[in-house]
Amino acid sequence: MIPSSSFPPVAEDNQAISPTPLDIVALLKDAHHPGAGAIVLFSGEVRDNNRGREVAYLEYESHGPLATKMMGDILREAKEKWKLHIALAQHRVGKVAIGESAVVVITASAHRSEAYAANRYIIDRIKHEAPIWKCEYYTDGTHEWGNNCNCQAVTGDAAKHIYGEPAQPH
Amino acid sequence: MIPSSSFPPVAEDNQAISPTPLDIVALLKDAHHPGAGAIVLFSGEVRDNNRGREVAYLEYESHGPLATKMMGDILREAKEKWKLHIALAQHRVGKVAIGESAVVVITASAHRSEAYAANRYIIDRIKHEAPIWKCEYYTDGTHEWGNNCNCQAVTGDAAKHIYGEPAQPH
Amino acid sequence: MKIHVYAALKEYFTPEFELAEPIRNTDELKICLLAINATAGDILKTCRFAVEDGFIDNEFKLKEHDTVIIIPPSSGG
Amino acid sequence: MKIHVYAALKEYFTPEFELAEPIRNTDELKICLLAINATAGDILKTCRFAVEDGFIDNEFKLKEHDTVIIIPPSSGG
Repeated sequence: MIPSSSFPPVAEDNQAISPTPLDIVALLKDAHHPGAGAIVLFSGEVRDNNRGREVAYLEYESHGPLATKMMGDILREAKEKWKLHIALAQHRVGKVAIGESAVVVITASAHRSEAYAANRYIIDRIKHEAPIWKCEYYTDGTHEWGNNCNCQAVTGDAAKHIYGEPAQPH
Repeated sequence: MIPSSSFPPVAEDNQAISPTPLDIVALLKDAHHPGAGAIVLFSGEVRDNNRGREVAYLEYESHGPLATKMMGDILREAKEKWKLHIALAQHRVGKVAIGESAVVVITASAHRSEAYAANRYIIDRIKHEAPIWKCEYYTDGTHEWGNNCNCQAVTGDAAKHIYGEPAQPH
Repeated sequence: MKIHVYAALKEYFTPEFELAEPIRNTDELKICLLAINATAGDILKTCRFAVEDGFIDNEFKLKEHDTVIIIPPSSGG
Repeated sequence: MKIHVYAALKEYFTPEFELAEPIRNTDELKICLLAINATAGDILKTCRFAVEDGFIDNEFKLKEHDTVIIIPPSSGG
């Protein structure tokens, strides 16, 4: 395994990759800034179903040092781009139960447009680019790696991704 | 004052207009659903400055029954449009200190696009349409009502608003 | 007719007052309000009106015992 | 050369193993990997490669004592 010292630490003083439950409530509690009029928190949580199958739990695996480095780079870039007061992200690894948080992103900016846009940008890049993988364990006892990023089928390049657009109403 | 019984209660079992501090941490703690893969929380907090002036604190006033009714309508509409599992909003009234939350919106949906889009839709409509008003008290002892919705100058109709677009990077 | 005003409107009118004149619609109400404070013209143009269960426009027939809520623009931003 | 694989790739290869062959770039590495498991062709096409401090492409000159990380697509969704 590559020693984590090969990668510079993340900008924020948070643990990017966590083997223990994410304390999103504590993170929110601390995420305030006198210049920030808008705080946006995203929590990606484990659903009890996916593509028609009943999910028992998920298991996430990561390349810790590389994921930490990439998440730090993404946060630094977003902070600069949108002039954020706060930008942090944590991703859980290991077994994650239904309703638990697998990933959390918090952004804070003077006005709300920036906090929303940056938050979405950060989670989209983490989900598509960071070396973090999901294995779904189903209630029927089977499991499957995947539902992974499939952008390459469109872009023709494993390093080129297509990010989310705002959802239109149903 | 119009009795609150004139207006039907909000869909969600929360107090839409609160004279006491918003407990956004407790609201987030409760906002989970086994079918929701995405939770988005927005907190609008009081900044220490606005349009170049040092702000001491804000004071919000509302027409409680009408604001409660409108927030309930907005939440119900968003829940239906984006198939949300959770949609709630609370707005503080009275004196709100720097760094305190003046308004919170939480949305939860199967996938993240819907939770982000609905969250933004709800806060934009509350800010533009609900009868809730802000008075800024400055450190120099003066105060001013306003920084209010000015959409009418463009739309020519006090009931027609222009909502926010996603922010582009700086 | 009872009138309730909010926020910045309180710098032009007392928060709650009564009008004895017969007022049939919001246009007539605006004329009465301007007779009380002629400087309120600009802000009144930006306001909405409500009676009990919702917003009203000039088509709404006001009655003597209505309580009219005058609503300046929301906090916005 | 040491090879570390992750996630779905572990259904094709052991998580960590060594290759004794002289391998100069990622194209040659892919050929070696397919010699071990010919069914890995499709998934390998979607993978990225990394050495220590970042991702590499086929221009990167691999050395005998490098540890190569093979990275399938991220969790996405």
